[in-house]
Amino acid sequence: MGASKTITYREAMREAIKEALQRDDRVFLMGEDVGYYGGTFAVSKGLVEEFGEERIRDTPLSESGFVGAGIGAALGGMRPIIEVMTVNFSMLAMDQILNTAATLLHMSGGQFNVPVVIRMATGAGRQLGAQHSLSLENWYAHIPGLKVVVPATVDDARGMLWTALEDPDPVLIFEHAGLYNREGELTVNGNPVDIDSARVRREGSDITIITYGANLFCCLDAADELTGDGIDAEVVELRSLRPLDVDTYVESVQKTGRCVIVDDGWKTGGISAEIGMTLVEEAFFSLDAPIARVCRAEVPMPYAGHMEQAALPQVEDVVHSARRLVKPNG
Amino acid sequence: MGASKTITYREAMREAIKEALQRDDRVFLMGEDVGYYGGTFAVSKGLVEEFGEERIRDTPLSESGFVGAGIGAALGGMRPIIEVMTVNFSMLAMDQILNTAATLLHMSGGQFNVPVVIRMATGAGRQLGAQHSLSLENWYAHIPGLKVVVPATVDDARGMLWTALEDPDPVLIFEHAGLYNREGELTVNGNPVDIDSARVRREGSDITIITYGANLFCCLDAADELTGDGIDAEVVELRSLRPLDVDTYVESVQKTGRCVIVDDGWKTGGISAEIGMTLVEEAFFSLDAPIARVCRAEVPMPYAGHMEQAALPQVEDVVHSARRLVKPNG
Amino acid sequence: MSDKPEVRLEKIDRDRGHHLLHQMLRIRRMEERSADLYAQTKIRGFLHLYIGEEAVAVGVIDALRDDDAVLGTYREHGHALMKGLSAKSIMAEMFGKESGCSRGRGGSMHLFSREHRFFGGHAIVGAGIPPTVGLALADKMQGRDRVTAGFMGDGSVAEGEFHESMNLAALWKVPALFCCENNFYAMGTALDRHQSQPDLHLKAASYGIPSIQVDGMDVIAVNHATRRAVRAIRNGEGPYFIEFQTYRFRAHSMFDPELYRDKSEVEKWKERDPIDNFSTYLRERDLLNDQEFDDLDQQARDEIEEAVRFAEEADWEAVEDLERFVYTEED
Amino acid sequence: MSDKPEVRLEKIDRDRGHHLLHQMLRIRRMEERSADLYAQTKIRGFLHLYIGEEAVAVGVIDALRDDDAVLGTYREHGHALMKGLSAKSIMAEMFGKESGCSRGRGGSMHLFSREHRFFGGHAIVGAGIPPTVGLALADKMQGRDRVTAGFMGDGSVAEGEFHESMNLAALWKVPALFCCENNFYAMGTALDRHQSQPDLHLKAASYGIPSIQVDGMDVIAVNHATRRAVRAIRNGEGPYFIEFQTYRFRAHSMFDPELYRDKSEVEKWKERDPIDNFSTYLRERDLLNDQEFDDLDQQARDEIEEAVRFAEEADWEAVEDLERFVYTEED
Ligand SMILES: Cc1ncc(C[n+]2csc(CCOP(=O)(O)OP(=O)(O)O)c2C)c(N)n1
Ligand SMILES: Cc1ncc(C[n+]2csc(CCOP(=O)(O)OP(=O)(O)O)c2C)c(N)n1
Ligand SMILES: [Mg+2]
Ligand SMILES: [Mg+2]
Repeated sequence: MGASKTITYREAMREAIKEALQRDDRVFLMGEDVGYYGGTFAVSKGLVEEFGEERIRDTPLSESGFVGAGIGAALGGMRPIIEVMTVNFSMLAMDQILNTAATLLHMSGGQFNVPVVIRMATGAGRQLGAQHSLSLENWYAHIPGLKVVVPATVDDARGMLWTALEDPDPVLIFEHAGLYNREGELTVNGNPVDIDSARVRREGSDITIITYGANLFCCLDAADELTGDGIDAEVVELRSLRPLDVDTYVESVQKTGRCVIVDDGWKTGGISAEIGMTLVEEAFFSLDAPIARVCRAEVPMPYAGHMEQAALPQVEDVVHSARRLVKPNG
Repeated sequence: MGASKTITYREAMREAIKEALQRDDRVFLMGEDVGYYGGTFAVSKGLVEEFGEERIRDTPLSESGFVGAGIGAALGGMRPIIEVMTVNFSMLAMDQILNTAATLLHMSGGQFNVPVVIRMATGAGRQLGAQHSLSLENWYAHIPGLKVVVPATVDDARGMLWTALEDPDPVLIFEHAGLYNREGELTVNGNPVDIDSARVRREGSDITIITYGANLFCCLDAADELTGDGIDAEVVELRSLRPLDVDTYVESVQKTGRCVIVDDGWKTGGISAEIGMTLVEEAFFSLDAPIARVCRAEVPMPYAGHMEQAALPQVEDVVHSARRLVKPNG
Repeated sequence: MSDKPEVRLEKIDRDRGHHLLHQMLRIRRMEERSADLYAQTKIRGFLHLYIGEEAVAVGVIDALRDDDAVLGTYREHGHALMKGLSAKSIMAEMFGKESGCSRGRGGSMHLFSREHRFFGGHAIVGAGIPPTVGLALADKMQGRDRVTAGFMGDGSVAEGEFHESMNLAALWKVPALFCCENNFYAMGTALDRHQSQPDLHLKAASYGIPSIQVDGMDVIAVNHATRRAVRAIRNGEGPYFIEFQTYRFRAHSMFDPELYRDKSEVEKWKERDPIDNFSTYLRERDLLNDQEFDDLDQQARDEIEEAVRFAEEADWEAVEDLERFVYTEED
Repeated sequence: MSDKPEVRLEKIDRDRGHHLLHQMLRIRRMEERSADLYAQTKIRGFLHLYIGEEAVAVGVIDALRDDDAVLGTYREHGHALMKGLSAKSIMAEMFGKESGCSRGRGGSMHLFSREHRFFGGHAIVGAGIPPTVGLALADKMQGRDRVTAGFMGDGSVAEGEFHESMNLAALWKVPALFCCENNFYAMGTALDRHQSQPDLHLKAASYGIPSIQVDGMDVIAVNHATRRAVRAIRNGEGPYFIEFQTYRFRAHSMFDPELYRDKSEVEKWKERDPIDNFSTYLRERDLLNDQEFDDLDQQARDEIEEAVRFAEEADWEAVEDLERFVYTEED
């Protein structure tokens, strides 16, 4: 590990984009208000002044149109970074992502790969109501042909874009909107990082907590709190939702025998079900207890703050879940 | 049980629509080519001649537009049956279904319910390639605010539409395209049927096979074949994917101790994961073996027939899976 | 910014003048107060203010009947107030309280009222347009002479749903009034950078929909044009489209640092403030004096203050109710 | 069905006339043979024939350079053949064989060839249009003078993506040629029942894109109009839109019972068969005689028969390869 500097997630992402633009002529950023507005989350602030309108390309409100145009540009030899402001609006571009970006290589018998990177903000917690609070990265993780990454740390925010741009196939990057202001230690002169492995972010022996994105920090807090109960929790951060690094979390659960999965999306049919199911398939005989899920309540997200917080996974929910599994009669 | 008659799934659906139009002035059918073409799958053949252009309303190719218009018409007191030709094209209407139909009641604090019925064909098996072979009913089953039904029998094809139209909230009906030509025994003068319970379609004691839609018939065949191995399989048909009738299949698995889930969609993040996970949550201590999934291979669907068949769940796959669970060393 | 539209002024008497002015003042004061309350973190989430655009909602909705329907965007406080929702119910909603018009579930972007046929509050740009067509279709199919008015921003014209909806509306000749609030920006993107044809009314015209461009800073012009449109629609002539040229004086939302436009541009538009201009117009005709203006304004301020008090004192919904209203409750 | 477009005939000599006629015959014979093979269940899935519309693909693609790109719909056999894909590779694809142009993974609706810059084969109506814009954008950004030609049906004009794409193309002035094959039906829905404005070229014009309507049954008219458009595009003038009025003589797909149109309408259009008409045109100018026609036709038939034999004898891909080509294989 070299030197490091304190930086926000937003700044790390901006540095990543900036470096990509400097490194490779074929890279450009496109999306709604990435230019003169500076990006809805201020990620691209200042970039249009530095790189010009062609490479920091403001688009009209046309999600399907500009995502499809980005796919075409990738086919034509460019390396677009397409910013779909938030996952909520990406529903409008779903057809292009699913039926074009993810299938072209296969349908063409291996001839046309689509090297696009699609970034979007995801998640709830800012009282934006039902239409602006979705977490649907699990849907994208369902699609063969895509890779889906969920950077939680500043090193990953900076490093994953790099790797994603070098990937010949479509990579989707989900940035939890609650992370942009969060500070972390960035490795100076960092390198690209892998985009297909999970990380054990805290070692422990009694139970495994599996999570990703902004919930990593909630789970680390929960693990700290659990030490008060004498429970030593291991925290696995997925980093990538497709592919899922099943080996890493299976290994952890084989060690601990217990597992809580924490995820920002709705429970029924969410990514946590997939993780649980792979554990049943691969670690069934190591399980000492049922697997628990801590997810979003099954409601469109309400606006009122207390209701929203009640609908989202909280540190206490994780702690309670873990306790119940480790000490069912405690 | 009263008298019955032999009828195709297509005809049963047509009768259901016809009866709905006769029963209730507010009902109308809208979608691409439902009128003069007679419906892509000939479901609505003859209806425009009988009911006229207003009530059998051909739409332009505008999935988001006409699904949204159907939502508006429902808010305005009508009872539209919206036909989105196939689930593949419904991606273009995803935003209206997810962000409007499913959320309006909640966002309005209970004021505006949306009584629409949205029908679409789903599934693969007809060599239509990657863009026309999706099975994404699991995505819709992930959305709070929707109900998602998957009729497999002619009685359900006929009866579920009725119940769906009486429901105050959005109901999605997925019709596996491979079923339209299939014949079955329709109960004459049948009533509406419930749209939220699963059915045990074959009783058995050794293993539970859980499935839905066209795969019901594949699983019944597999169960027959398994008797040759002395394995007595129970087959549970879900009928509804949201809500999932967890109690019914949990009870079955508590009895058999073993389970194979068969589903037409991609495995990773599919509905089978959810079913498996609920079993872990509710029947963990009854499980004598890991749960197995038999799903679509994780590829965009190839055109060539032999490749497509290899990608889809087959009777043999179900049989092998079941055998391995019941007789792991056999 | 536009050719001066044809504005045939109807005879405005004192009462009517005061009424329209008062409506604009109510909206203005509500929006100003909301900005404060946002700074105090009483209102959270996104807040999109309508200051500068009041003449549009007031002029349009004044031309509608009570039983006509209205759909708005996330910038819809003014429309809701004008459609008859009380300031109390709106303010309580923005506070997230149970007595809010959407029970605190919607917030600023999702105001609703069944009683007033106010169908939201849509925050996916363009997504309110297809339901507008559908509501109008329902009236047509059921033989009612109601009109459905759907508001949309200039930005939404770039969305595919706008176009799908125009085509459907024209094909089916539904009684819909499309009200495009062209404030020359979609967030930070100027009109001519997001539309290859910035004369937006021409877009609807290309579907064969009667379509005009109107000065959205002039409440009388707005009202007059809308009355004409509504008459045609109720006459069974099918949909109608009006592009209202207007301007937002404030940032897009409370997060917007407004890097993309010059202060001088904003100042120029402020010279056309719809409230100032209409006041002047009334004064010049001796239909308004200072005292009257102050009274109307004070009334508006009082109403809003009372609404704020109401919202402040209102109850939070019980957390136990979280999972209600996902499906209709049977009674 | 349309005003006779301005058709300035270029000088056609014998070679050129024969060349264009031959291309149309190759497509016609391939399509006819495909219909048989479908009946024999050698070709499966959906099959959408181009019979009647040959003049469009031939006239347009003849006006392009080899390094220009083409995108088609699911009715793209003719375009693929004309862009240089061999009949063998197309036929093998429709049989689902490994030596097919998409390795048997695509089928009739998804023909592809990197070598020929033929980018599919798109079966979601309208979904090929945004990538058309993007391919053209890439050329523009990289300073290349290539053109990207995207084909689409009349039905796609109702899809939102069409409109989003026109706006993007016009704003960014990309070197794209939009070729709308208006065959007056989207499946069974007649043009005037799915478009409130059936003069489709006016739709693109409303974005400020140069846009014309051309007789798509006249290969010379098509070719001439395209050459003019391509010249403008290569000149840096931005996108161009051509509506080709044409007609499909066969059903929409092999499943279609054609309940929605009269036989007499089909017969009337058949009088304008692009092959017959062009043959007559050449004969009248002494540029073609019976023997020559028969030779060209026989050549076409032979080529197709050879392609069928090739497809028949070709190998199936190994089932073990099923999971290949989901992600790029590193080499
Ligand atoms: C589909 C979609 N894309 C993006 C956004 C984010 N967004 C919210 S408002 C807005 C600009 C809309 O501009 P306009 O339609 O002109 O309305 P205005 O805000 O000017 O009233 C954008 C991009 C959104 N809400 N929905
Ligand atoms: C988005 C989408 N909706 C529906 C379909 C089903 N469909 C296939 S072709 C077609 C009609 C298209 O008509 P047009 O664009 O005029 O092309 P043509 O078939 O006449 O060449 C329809 C509705 C589809 N493939 N994609
Ligand atoms: Mg605007
Ligand atoms: Mg057509």
